[in-house]
Amino acid sequence: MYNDKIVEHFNNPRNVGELKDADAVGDAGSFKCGDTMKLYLKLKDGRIDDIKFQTFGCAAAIASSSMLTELVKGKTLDEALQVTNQDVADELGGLPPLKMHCSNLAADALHNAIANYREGKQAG
Amino acid sequence: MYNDKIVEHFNNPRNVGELKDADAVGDAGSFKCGDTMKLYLKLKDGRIDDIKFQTFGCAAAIASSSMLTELVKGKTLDEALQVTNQDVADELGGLPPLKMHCSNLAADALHNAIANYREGKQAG
Amino acid sequence: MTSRLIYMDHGATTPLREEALEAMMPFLKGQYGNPSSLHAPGREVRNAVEEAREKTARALSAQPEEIYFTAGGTEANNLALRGAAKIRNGSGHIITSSVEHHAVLDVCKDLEKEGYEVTYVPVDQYGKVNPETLKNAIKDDTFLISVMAANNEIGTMQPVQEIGRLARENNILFHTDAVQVVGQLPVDVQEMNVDFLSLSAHKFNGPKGIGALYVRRGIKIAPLYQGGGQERKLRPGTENVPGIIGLGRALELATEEIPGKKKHLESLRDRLIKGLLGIGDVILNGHPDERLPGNVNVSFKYIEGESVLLSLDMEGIAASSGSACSSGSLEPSHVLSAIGLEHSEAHGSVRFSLGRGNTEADVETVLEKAPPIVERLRNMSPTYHRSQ
Amino acid sequence: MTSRLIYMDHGATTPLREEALEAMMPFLKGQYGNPSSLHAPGREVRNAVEEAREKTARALSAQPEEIYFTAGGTEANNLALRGAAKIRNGSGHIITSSVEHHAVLDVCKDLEKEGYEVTYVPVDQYGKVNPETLKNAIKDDTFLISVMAANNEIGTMQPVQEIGRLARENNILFHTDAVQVVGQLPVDVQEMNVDFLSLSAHKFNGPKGIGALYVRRGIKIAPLYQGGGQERKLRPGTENVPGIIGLGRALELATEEIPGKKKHLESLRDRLIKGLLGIGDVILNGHPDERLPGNVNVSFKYIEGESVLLSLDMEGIAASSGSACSSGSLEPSHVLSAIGLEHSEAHGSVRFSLGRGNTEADVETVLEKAPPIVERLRNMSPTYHRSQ
Ligand SMILES: Cc1ncc(COP(=O)(O)O)c(C=O)c1O
Ligand SMILES: Cc1ncc(COP(=O)(O)O)c(C=O)c1O
Repeated sequence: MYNDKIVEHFNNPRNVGELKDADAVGDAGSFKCGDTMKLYLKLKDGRIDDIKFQTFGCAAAIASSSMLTELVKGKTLDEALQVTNQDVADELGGLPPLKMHCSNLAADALHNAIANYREGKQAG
Repeated sequence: MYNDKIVEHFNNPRNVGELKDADAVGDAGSFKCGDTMKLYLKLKDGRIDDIKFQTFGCAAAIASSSMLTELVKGKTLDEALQVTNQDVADELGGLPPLKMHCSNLAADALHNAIANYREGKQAG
Repeated sequence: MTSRLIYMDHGATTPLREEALEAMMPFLKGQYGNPSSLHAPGREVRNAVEEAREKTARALSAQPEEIYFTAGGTEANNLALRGAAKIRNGSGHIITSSVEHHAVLDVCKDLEKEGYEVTYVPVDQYGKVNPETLKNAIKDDTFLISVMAANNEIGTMQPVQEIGRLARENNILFHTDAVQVVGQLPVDVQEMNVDFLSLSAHKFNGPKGIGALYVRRGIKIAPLYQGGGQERKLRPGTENVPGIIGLGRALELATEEIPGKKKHLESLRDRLIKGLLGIGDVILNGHPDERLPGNVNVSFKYIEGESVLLSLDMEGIAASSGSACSSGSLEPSHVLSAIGLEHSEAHGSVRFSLGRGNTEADVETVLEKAPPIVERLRNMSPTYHRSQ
Repeated sequence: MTSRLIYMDHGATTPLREEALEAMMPFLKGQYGNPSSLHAPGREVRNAVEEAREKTARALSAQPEEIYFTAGGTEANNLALRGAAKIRNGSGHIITSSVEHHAVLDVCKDLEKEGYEVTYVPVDQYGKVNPETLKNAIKDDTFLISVMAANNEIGTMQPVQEIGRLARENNILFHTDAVQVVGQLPVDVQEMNVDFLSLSAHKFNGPKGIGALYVRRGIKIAPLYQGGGQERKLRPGTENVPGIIGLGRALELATEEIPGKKKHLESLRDRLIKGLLGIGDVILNGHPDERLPGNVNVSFKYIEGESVLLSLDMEGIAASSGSACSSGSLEPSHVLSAIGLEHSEAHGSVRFSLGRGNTEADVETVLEKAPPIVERLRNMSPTYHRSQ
């Protein structure tokens, strides 16, 4: 059902955890399917210098979270905002159709974090 | 489906054929299931001295015809009239439920032959 | 069954072929997972099921997602007819033929009780539907035509392609019961213009208890029943995995073998027909040429089919009959009535259905054993004597 | 499936046992006749089918003529419910529970659309129906009650006997979906006061694709579909002979083995429950005692079931989950919702269903592998951290 890349990201997710001194924090949750994700960004020179996530969700959600963090690390916020759910899924080599919604979480959390940051909200 | 006795009577039916000089002839037919039977009686001293049948029908019909001729041979007409369809079936060791109607043919043909005889009809 | 058995009842069912059983065995042993399960034992079974679906689709020139596995031909027919009817909510008109299998005919009768209107178009003396007659039966609210690809009793092939074209031109769904044809003759759902097609594995040396319905992509029908959502909700229930695997393998092989098998069976069939007609007072039922490669159906005049069957059986020959007495009903087969046989002729019908494994020697044995049986029974028959 | 597989998904399906396969083999090979055929190859198969029917009846304290073979539990449930409803012609009231399998629940929903009225009685926190509640739901036109014998997800047993008595007192038909119970615990249709009972062979080490419906003698229901008249017209279609034979043999053996198996599984179950609860922040779903001998269902708080499953799978442990993500739907299982679990708890549910072949060593392995998996996933979870 899941390809090797997804399984690998599920087993060894990149950038798991919290950033105590995050510059931006974003949340996303699918009330219906129950998955939730929290994303922490540390910025430097306008770029994402460090990023961490926490996810409650299925393997697809966890792997998508992991992949997103890899995709946006080092990008500017504007560049990061270009990354779509589809990009995440594509980079993972495709998700099962029924699991596509699980990949939405990651980009949603990123957008939320950036919006929070731009609205001047601080982490915490 | 059929027991050995029925199969034996089907394979070696007793008293098959015609009696050219019959004293009584009877017919029976199930219009619906299509079986037909013809029964020939030769009487002597008020008893059935010889009996023959012809049957178009399934194995149950043929075996029932054969068994009936055995059951009534040597009997007076009144005695013969006592023989029922159930008797024929019982003597054959039982017929499959769906085949019970096939045994009716035999006793019906006998009744018809005796009635014809008593009404003074001659064979032919 | 002893080795001397001559099995000529392939229209009723066929032996499971070894290659199909071999394909099934792993799924009767170690690979027992539920294909709906997430874990490895489930996933590997899911892959095998989907492979079987692909094989099935390929044999019909269909797409895998157009194949729904059922418990057999009966369920496939019911699913197509009832499924297409149910979404119409109790009204509309259906056209079928008077020689369909009970798994279509009796469904139509039941649908009539539920409020649908059904026209049963007659057939000619060979059992063939005339497309013109069918065309004239079309009404404004006709939503479904169901005509079998070939008849199970008398083997007559129907002009399915033409009927399909008619249906399409009139925007009517078209179902064909191809249970007797799949695996025997080439089947192409595109060429046939069908929207639904039923098949049953045990008719082409696959396992019993498994069949499939082809449903053209985009056509919506209601399921017969509800459950865990398997087969994209159209046919729920834990999959009969070994059955599905066996069906796929048997169909793959049968399809490959069609050209050779067809020729072989037709030659046996024609020899058998010729020999049986030679007995005298024997009628061939069904079409002289446009019939299933393995189907021989004759009426032995003046005698009754079941008694012929039983006598053949004692000689180790397995055949079947449309006689009322062999089916346990009082009426002879509706098919034999529909082609206009008299009651007594219908009662004398015997079907020899040839299949994989039958040989010329089998046919010769039948032709040797049948005449004395017929003679013996005729000598017992009141009608035979009367007519001499 | 490698040899190291620890299969704890017997609630989904079970391996076919060797003795059942052995019994089936002749019918997958030489004995291929159609049981409806008159000839010897057909008759010998008919005898075997009827013997299997007798075995099935005996296991339920029923009569052979009360057993109808179907393609599985799903079809059996549908046949009972739809069959009882159909003869009522679209009106009347049905009572069922909120924790039924989809093969009952979704049938009821569909019957609602067809005009029947349905009451779904709630369950308590353990998943149990209260007979009093059910009694209060009875109306003048209630004609059918359907309550499962035990739940497939959380294992909770229902007070079937009491419900049966209630139904009988009120002249209401009573169906029980006993798919999870037959072969696991003693079943006696007389004691249970049931009119219909569904079973499925692949849940008790029989073959997939075959099940049966018990219908109390004298009770009339309509068939789901029409065809050649098999199973006394209630379930037409050429019989799945190997399946039927395998069902009969597997059920005969399972029934004999119940006492020993029950004790064994209960002890494994209780050990597994205790060990899992020891991980901390783990909830037992279902009833503490009145549950299926092999059923363990827990929710691991703060994490999601599918990710647990997949991690277990990589360790060679096969289990299942009521999580939405594992079923491909968006909603978690209706059963977990019905017993009042919060969304997040329902999402964290995992079912280990023990069966024949599971050992103490299996349980110990699970108890060794599960805690680090749970810990790893919790360490990734935003909710876990928040709640510390
Ligand atoms: C033409 C036709 N349709 C349908 C069926 C029913 O198939 P099954 O018995 O496999 O359900 C058969 C065979 O019995 C058949 O010959
Ligand atoms: C309680 C219950 N009822 C019905 C079914 C359906 O049985 P089957 O999948 O064999 O049709 C199942 C199993 O899936 C079940 O657990």
